[in-house]
Amino acid sequence: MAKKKNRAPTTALANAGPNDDIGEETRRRLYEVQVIIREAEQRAFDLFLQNLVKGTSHLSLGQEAIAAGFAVAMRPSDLSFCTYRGHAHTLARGVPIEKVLGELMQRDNGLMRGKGGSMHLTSVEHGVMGSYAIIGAHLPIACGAALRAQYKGADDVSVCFFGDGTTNIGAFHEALNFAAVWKLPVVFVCENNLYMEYTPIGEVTAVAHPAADRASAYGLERIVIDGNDADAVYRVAQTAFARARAGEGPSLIECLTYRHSGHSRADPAKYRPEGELERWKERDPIKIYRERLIQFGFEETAIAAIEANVRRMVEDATATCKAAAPPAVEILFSDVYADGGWAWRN
Amino acid sequence: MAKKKNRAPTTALANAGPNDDIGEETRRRLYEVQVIIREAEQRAFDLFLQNLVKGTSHLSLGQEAIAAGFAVAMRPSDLSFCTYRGHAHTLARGVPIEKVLGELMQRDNGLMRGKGGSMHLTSVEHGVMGSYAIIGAHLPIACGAALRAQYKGADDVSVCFFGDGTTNIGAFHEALNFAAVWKLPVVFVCENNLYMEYTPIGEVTAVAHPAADRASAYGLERIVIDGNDADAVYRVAQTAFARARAGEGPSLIECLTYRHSGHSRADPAKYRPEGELERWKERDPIKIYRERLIQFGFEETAIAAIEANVRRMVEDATATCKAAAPPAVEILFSDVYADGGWAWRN
Amino acid sequence: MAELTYRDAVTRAIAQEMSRDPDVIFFGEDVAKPGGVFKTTVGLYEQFGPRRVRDTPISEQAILGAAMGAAMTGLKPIAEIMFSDFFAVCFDYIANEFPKSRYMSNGQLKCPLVVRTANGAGSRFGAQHSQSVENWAMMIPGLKVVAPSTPRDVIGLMAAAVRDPDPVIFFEHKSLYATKGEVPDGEIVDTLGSAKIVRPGKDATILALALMVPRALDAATRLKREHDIDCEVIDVRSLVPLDTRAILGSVARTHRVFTVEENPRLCGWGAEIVSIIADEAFYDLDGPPVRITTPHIPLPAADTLEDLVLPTPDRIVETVRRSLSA
Amino acid sequence: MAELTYRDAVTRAIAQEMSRDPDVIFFGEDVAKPGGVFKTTVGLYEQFGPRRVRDTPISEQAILGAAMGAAMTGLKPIAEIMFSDFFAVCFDYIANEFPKSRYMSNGQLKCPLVVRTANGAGSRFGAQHSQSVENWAMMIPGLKVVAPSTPRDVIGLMAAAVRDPDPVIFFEHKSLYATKGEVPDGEIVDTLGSAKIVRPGKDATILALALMVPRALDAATRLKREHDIDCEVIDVRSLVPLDTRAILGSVARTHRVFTVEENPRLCGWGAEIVSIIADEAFYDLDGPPVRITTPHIPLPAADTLEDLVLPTPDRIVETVRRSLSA
Ligand SMILES: Cc1ncc(C[n+]2csc(CCOP(=O)(O)OP(=O)(O)O)c2C)c(N)n1
Ligand SMILES: Cc1ncc(C[n+]2csc(CCOP(=O)(O)OP(=O)(O)O)c2C)c(N)n1
Ligand SMILES: [Mg+2]
Ligand SMILES: [Mg+2]
Repeated sequence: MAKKKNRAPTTALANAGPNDDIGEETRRRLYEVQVIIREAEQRAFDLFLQNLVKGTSHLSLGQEAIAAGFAVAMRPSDLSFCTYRGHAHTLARGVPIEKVLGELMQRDNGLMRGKGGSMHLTSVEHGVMGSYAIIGAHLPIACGAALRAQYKGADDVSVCFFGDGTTNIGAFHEALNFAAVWKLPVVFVCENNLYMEYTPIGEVTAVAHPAADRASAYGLERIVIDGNDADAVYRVAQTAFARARAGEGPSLIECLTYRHSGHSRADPAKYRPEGELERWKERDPIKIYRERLIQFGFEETAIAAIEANVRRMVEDATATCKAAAPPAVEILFSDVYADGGWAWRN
Repeated sequence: MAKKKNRAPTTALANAGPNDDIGEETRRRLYEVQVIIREAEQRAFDLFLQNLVKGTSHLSLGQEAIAAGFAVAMRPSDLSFCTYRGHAHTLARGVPIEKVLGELMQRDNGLMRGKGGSMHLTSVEHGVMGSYAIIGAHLPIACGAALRAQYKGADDVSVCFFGDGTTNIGAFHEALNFAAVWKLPVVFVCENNLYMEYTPIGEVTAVAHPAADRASAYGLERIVIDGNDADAVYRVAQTAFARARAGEGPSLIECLTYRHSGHSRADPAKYRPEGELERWKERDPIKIYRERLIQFGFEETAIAAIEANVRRMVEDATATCKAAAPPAVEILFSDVYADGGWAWRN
Repeated sequence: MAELTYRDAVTRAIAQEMSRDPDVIFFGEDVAKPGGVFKTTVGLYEQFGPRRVRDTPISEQAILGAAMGAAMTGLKPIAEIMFSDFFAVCFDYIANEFPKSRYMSNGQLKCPLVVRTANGAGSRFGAQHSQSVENWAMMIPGLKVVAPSTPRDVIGLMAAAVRDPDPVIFFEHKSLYATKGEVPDGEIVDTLGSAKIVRPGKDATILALALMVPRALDAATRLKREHDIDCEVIDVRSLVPLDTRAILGSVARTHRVFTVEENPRLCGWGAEIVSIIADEAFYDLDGPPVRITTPHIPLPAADTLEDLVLPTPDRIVETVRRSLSA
Repeated sequence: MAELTYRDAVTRAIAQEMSRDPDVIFFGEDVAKPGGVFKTTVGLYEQFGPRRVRDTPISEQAILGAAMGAAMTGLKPIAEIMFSDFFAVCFDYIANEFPKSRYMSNGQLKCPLVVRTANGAGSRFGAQHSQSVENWAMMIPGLKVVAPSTPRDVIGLMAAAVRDPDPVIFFEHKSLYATKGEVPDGEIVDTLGSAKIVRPGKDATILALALMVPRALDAATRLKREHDIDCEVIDVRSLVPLDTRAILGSVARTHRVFTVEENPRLCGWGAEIVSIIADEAFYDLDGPPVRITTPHIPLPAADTLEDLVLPTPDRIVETVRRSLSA
């Protein structure tokens, strides 16, 4: 099974003008998805301050380009496997904002009617096969979905998102080797935002690039990209998906990024060195992409229309969620087993 | 914590004549230890055929040079962490043959009086800190012993032996990263005998060298050696121990070898390709080392004396074990807790 | 009708289900070409080919995680964990993933898979390869848990497990692999959640599972012959769903109950069942419900010691006799 | 005497033991510089320095394995597993390594360590971050298992755990971190294995643990006031060693017993204790022993749903009242 290749770091293609490989409609969508994530997450944060978001929640503010780039490159039949920091990836697949906010607010209109909570967003109809809150657990699960695709001769790809800190847990290693040995159509996406919870990833990792520097341990190409550039993400996704669909096996992609907020709602992120956040905010993916659109000839008014539309969607969703009831009490005991119930005895 | 080094495969030094870096007395000992392992293990196999070895047992026939090379390079204060295939490493540290055979025969004179069995050989007074039967479990444990050495300012090294198949389990990955990040004085020794139980390692591993091709994932040097040459093993051990004692952190060493017998007593090893065993038997570590001794000017009679002495030791040990009683019944309930007993209630 | 070993029944059971349903796949360590370290899957690789029967790396988390991902998306995987003790290296899937995904997703996700494993003592393998860990699965809400004691039940319950839409943990007993039993020809399909009265009796109920079933039967025979105590023996078979109806019904008739379990004492299935009986059938009981278990210690390797710890027919006879005459 | 939160008691307990014994070290994820995600270890890094208080990678197996290796060779490590649910990713150490090494080595190896973890529900975190898993530890022979309910007990039991020569699993309750209690000045050292009668009573015994203790006390007050039922409430505190003497003694006085536990129903500590009572105190009982538990389902995230599943004072009152008047 072992194989060797000449490896070189992948770099994003230089932008090649309005008629480049990405094209106008896709760019519009990439921007829109990023704005949806940004606005919905910022709203989630506001709702938390109003004590309307219960439990915990983990925002992707600053990391939007990754969820957007992959989702836009995916086909509807492709599958997403997310983490507790999965609002972004869920929204990016087209799940209605109100369903996501409803779940964060633990209302009956939520994606899982409040039974799963913010860490477990799932929308099978949109290909979001769950968000997993135990670090590393979903990497092997994504392998299994990919095994099914391979077995059935289906050409869908399983895309698995996780953080830099996740590369140090055992399941990461097992999944990568397993996927490589069986050449599974799975794409592992490491969002390196420089921190696990509150600890800088460099303090607990033996290599500089927690994912990319491990790729060769599984016979995979070393790939590091700018995770704040949605075009770069979109392109690397396309390449990886094509590989997967062609039966060439898994990819491991490290996307460099930064989260603008704390790890979770409880975290003021005081552990950051002075100036770090500010520096990264200059590389805000949405700012970058807005400039890109202008550069590619989009009208300011067209861009503003996208933004206004998203804001309206978020307003509407918020209103709907605020008006929504708490979960129906009956669902407490439903869906433990496939018969719809929870009976463990007769 | 990340660091980069220029890496080149380590190769054994060419033999440099009788006054080379290893020297006569060490060579004598390296040979003797290999012969002890060989003779004791072959005896274990004979006793199994006579139905006197109970439970399972996993022999290292053909892999003796690794246990011998490391043990001879170790100081008495250094610690060994072995697997179920740990008779060799236990004997190599000087544990009496009768204690090992006694445990395999589940007699009262065994190392653990039959409570642990062949897979759990432990002799703390010889620095054998246990043999572990859950794949991968002891790699993190060896890290902990090394952490204690580092914390206490002691200069002992923890040496952890495991197989090629073990490199695919999560604990391997966690331990390697952990040891590298904290620069622990631990040496990880992968005995690549080409098979996990009955499955060729290449069929289930994404890289050609299951340990060495992963070293860079932990910022470590890539090391592959001929595991059937006790001199090469001894030299690589010395280098790794010096590094560890100097505070330079862990090493990961892949030793190429082959087991002459099946995986365990139940295994006739029919899965081997024709001729493979025969080819490896030509590279029998004991045969190689005997020739080496001759080449270095040892007298045939001196070599024969070592061999005869070992055979006598094995005979004596066998007689002692056959005469030994089964474990005393009282020990059944002893040493669950530190107070010597097992009381979980008052 | 044919006589079959419990070991061969495992093979036949898997083959029966793989022949029936092309979505059933099977993987684990050394299960395909080598046919399994307990030789329970010999010939499946040859019969169903490398696509459906696969050898994996030593990666229990990957094995169970992959089984879950495949189950979630349309296959019916059977995954082998070589020894049940190794559940400890992949316990996240058993405790946190399989059993919770349907509930957390409000019914969107499914997880129809079977994890089969070799459970139990008697092989002189020592503390890390001999455990009975049925309770590790029983204690987790959302799983189903079975443990057959006969070749026939191996086939019937495996078929039921594979066809079940929920995750099923299937405990085979190492020390039963070589035992034989009559098995009808043709397809066998049982149902999960039904206990079996394997010996009717009126003086006391003995509840047993897996290897403890033949021992309980042995004890019952001797209790009758030597002490004229007529015990009903129930093979619990399925811990989840639990056939409390059969169990409580029997206790209502016999008024005394004994559980015989191999796992160490604390928080075993015996504790659960005794607690149910003590609560719901308190007034049916003529004397204390008694658990006969392995003592709460790690298992010793030595044959002479191991033979002392598991419940034996002797110990069952003695316990029942003394308790009934107290 | 000072009033202290349960959270601050954790910090003080660790500091007390680290000050006393230079061989005590402490590590886990985000525990050092960040002071822990529950802020239970704030200041320890500053006080004891980077050699003794360390942040680890997200590698629970490495954390527990390293704790074991260090313990085996002379240190007294305290390891944190952030949420007890994560025991599932490092369960091999808890189930197969810590508790068996001394026995398997016939007493040669020691394992004096403490694993502390945040257990229990109430934070609306959902099914994978809210579990009560005391029984996962209690069921394993060779461990010791404690779960304090007050700040004072946090310190006393932590000191006892650190000084104990065996592996101790120390369950802190997330929903108790913010609660306060009086704590004496100076060193506090308790003993493992002793339950505490926190409210004497004569009509029934209520056994509770951790968060369920204040709820049981609440219920007892109401049962007395509203129904003139006088309950004895026992804080079990230590599941292993288990103070069966205190428990059986109480049942011998009250003749009725109720367990109140947070973990899902099957094979919990309640089942174990009820089985012991049903067997050994059968003739003391005037009515069925009853378990009050979380139902056997995964935990929902939504506040309104989560509040319905854990045993509440209401549910305890209702259950006891109805059972006693049956
Ligand atoms: C097995 C396990 N260990 C620890 C945690 C607690 N935890 C939740 S998120 C997190 C940090 C993850 O870091 P990273 O993978 O970089 O993802 P990020 O949160 O930065 O997106 C930790 C330690 C967990 N959920 N599961
Ligand atoms: C966690 C776990 N999984 C599986 C096993 C069963 N098992 C015992 S030895 C072995 C093969 C190990 O192969 P390798 O690491 O190459 O060591 P070798 O036996 O060749 O020395 C396996 C799979 C185990 N003991 N523990
Ligand atoms: Mg991160
Ligand atoms: Mg091997």
